[in-house]
Amino acid sequence: MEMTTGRHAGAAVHHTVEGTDPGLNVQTYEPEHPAALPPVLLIHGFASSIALNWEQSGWISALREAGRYVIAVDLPGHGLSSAPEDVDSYSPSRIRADLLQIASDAGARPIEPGHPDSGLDVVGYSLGSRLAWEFGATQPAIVRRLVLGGPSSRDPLAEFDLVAAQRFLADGTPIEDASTAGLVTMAQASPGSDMYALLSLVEAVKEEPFDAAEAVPKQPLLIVAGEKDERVEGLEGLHGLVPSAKVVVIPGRNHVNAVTARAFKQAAIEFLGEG
Amino acid sequence: MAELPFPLPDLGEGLIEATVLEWLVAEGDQVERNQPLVEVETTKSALELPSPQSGKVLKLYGAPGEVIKVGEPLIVFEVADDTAGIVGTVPSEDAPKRRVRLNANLDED
Amino acid sequence: MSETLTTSEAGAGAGTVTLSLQGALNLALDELLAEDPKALVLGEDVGTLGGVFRVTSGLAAKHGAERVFDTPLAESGILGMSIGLAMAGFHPVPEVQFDGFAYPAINQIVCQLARMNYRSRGAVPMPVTLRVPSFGGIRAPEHHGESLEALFAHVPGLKVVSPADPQQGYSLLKAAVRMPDPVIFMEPKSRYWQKGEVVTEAAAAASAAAAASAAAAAAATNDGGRSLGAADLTDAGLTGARIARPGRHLTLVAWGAMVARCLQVADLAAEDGIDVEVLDLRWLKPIDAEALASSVGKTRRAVVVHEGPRTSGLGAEVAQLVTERCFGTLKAPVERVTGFDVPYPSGDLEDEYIPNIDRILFGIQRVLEYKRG
Amino acid sequence: MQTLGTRTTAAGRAGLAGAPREPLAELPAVAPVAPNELVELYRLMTSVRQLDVAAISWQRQGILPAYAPELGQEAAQVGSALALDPSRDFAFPTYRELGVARAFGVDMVEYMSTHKATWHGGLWDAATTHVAPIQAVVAGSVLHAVGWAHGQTLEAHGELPAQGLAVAITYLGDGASSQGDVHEAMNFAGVFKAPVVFFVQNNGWAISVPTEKQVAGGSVAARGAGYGIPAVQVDGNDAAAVLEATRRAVAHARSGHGPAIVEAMTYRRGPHATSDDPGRYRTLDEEREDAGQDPLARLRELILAEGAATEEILAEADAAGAAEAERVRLGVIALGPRRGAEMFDLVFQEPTDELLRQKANWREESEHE
Repeated sequence: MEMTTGRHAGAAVHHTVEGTDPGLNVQTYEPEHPAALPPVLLIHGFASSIALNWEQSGWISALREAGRYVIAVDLPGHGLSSAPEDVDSYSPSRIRADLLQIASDAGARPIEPGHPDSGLDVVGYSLGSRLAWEFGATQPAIVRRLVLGGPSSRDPLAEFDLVAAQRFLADGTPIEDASTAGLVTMAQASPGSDMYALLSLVEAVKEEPFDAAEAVPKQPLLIVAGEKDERVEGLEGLHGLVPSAKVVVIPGRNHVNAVTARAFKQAAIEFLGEG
Repeated sequence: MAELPFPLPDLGEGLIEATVLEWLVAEGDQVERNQPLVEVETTKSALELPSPQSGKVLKLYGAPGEVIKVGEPLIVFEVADDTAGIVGTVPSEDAPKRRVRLNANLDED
Repeated sequence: MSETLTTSEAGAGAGTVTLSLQGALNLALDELLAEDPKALVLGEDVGTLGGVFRVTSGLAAKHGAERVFDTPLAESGILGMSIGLAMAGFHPVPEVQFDGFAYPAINQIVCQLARMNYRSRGAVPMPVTLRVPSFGGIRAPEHHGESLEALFAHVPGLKVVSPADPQQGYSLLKAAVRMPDPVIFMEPKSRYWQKGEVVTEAAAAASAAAAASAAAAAAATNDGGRSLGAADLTDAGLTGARIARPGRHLTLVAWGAMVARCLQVADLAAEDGIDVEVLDLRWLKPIDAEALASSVGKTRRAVVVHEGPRTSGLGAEVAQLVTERCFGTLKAPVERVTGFDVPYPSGDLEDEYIPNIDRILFGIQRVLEYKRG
Repeated sequence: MQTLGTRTTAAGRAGLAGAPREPLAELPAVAPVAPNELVELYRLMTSVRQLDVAAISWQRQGILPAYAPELGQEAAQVGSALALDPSRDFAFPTYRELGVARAFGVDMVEYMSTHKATWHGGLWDAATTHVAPIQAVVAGSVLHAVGWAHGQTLEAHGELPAQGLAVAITYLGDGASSQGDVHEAMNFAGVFKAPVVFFVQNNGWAISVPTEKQVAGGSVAARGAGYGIPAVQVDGNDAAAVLEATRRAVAHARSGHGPAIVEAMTYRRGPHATSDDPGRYRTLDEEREDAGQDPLARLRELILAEGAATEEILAEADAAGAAEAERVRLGVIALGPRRGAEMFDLVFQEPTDELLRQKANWREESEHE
């Protein structure tokens, strides 16, 4: 008699990793009617999570309905992922390495001509867009198409006033820098996020600030942003680096609420559905 | 047929209201359970609300940009009488799934 | 016809209607109220609203707000009032809205309803049918999904029945309400929306009349076949268990919502070459011991499946009845696949608690591979 | 009463079409108790007194295993029961309503059978005597009275019959009034305007617990206001007053105005039951002080003072009561056990096969019938 143990058929994959195991929460979603297209990796923004950025916003169901197999990950210190103590676990380069491992464990394969379901499509939002840009640029063999939502060519986290934030958290001293104050408010409001982990991420990002020109992705690229997104300074900068990129601006939306927009999802699904 | 109002649900974390961003259904539409109804934005995030049930949309409350408080009417459905008003959910009839196989030697019978 | 019956469709077979279990129960109540001027329906929200599961939908409008009426929100009151109405010569069909709310009425059910005939030496019969939406499967809040059959079956003076499908719901409710004794009628709420063909009593009578006139002409060519449900509608056909699916190798004993699950399991077992018989017990008190003996005597193996907790559950009673009658021929001890000895869990854990297909298959496998040692 | 907030009328409908009339602010007046009725009260009460006292001695003599005396409550029980018409009204007693059963015409041997442990509910026919069988859950039958009474409303089909509605009377004590079912019953009765009289014998004691530790607010009748049910409190040791108060309550119910409450303030002069020892919770001095005048002696004085009957007539009534008690004693002694088969036969109208199997097995193994 055949017996299987446990509720879930798939056994957990264990790896020996260098440094701290970041304990990232990965969730995969099977479509009901799979299309012959590669998996889609979703990378959420700062102080967000799979649940907030992708599930509750309707992205997962929209992608599944389009027949896409979805791989989503909570960044370190976010959502259901662990919050390692060492700053290295939060560095963009380390996260990119983890993403590659995660995508490969979840079944993504390098692009192979004649196999339309090979490769990996990547959708990032905000900070996730920066990671997606770099991931695409550094992993041309596996990343097939890229969608960047609410991106910018410079990193707002790089200008984050870490000292002011720490002082604010310690004794409530008001934060002068408006951008820093805004990010701290957002982080505090974010359910499940570990405030000190988020500050570690900021610290790590400051050590590896975003330089879009350093590595430019060669994949087909879609850039989407809300018309009122105050962070999309230099969207033109990214467009300038990839003139072939398609740009969609969602009327009336800002950085927070562009993520749910139908027009965003439709544009992305259509763009990622192209061969 | 019965009318079934669906108020803005408690979105958790002490949120008391939400702003309508965009309706994804229109009055008169037939919707299925879990179909996205509306995009709303709270002070913390933007999200899509899935339909709590299937039925015909009779009335929508709140134009884009308007604020609705938790518990205030958001949408009114017209539903068949045999699904309205219950506590709990109508179970779905999925095809039977198994992982256990039977294995027996019935020869000795 | 009441509102709910708008869900009915032209039946697939002649003389049948397609109804949900809700619709079938509604039709039965409708016909009972029409045929019996002493029949009454009472409970919380059963009147204007038509019940939270719409089983009494439209009945107040059709039969009058005197005969189908809302009561204040008090289960003990509903049962106590029904007892008094029965003493005044009525045939009340009270509803408690959900199984767990039978608990506040336990004193009236156990100490009063069940004993009044006995206490009064038969002078005051209790023709009361208590409808209880029962069992789990709809991810409802606490006390909205429980399995009280063992509790009720243990009480002297009560009869207990649970229908598995629309036809059973229609026919058994009619049989229960016509009885002169108290009946606890446990409706499997997870099956309320499932549709099936129902042979109404009127259709059965018409088909019986047609058969009788045809019989004289075609007596010689009688092939022994019978029309769907017709025999189930006779009084004799409603007092015991029924074979929901015949089989040779093993008997699955179930009632209420578990019958449908056991039928699924029987189909899956057939893929593995195991021919499973499904016995729908229907009456949980009295249990049809002869039907159990007859089925298990043939298959020589039995698994009893129920949602209620295992310890002192009705599965133990079934196992004992089988053992008393089939001990010599049994290939293995009777196996139980049941809920656990835990308070009924929340919706998220419901699927872990209610016997599922694999747990039933495991139970079958344990019986199949049992070796005497 | 202070009402906070805006008062609104509930929009929901009661379940009853053609609802009966509104309750009256006060119970209707009735004719004063006539002299011949005082004598009838006396005849019944002296019978009940002598039966009750005799039953205590029967218990001491081993004829009854136990008995629940009602000494001191004769006026409340007989006075209330006499306000009803046993041919159409229905009484729902507890286990201490000897006086009610006697007034309704229940055979007293059949009544005593419950205390002889012959049959829990008693041997009398509840359907023909209109006295429900005895049951031991206090307040258990209060809801039954409401249901039975609502049945009378339903039978009337929205029209008040010329002779008025048949009325249920349900008996409960200060102890039973703590049960949740009493609240449910009063609420249901108020909602359905059921023709039912809640007759409360507040006898001061629920076994060992005095009323002040039992009834918050001190009065069960006072609760009527909350349910919109008119209520009266009456001296429960004054038989004529009880009869008149209950007649007013019955008149209210009979004329379709719905339920009424009568709270008869009386005193349980005896123990809770023959195995009870009141000395553990009250002194003899307290008993003498609290019990007030014996209701039977009081009625006797009233009858003589009003010239309603002579000493000779009352003496005849006493003698008739003594003779009845003796007849009942002989009947109770002669009362044999029921056939064991009744255990099985009376559970259902239609016994189950399993029960018949158990009966056959019992008969075989016990060699009894």
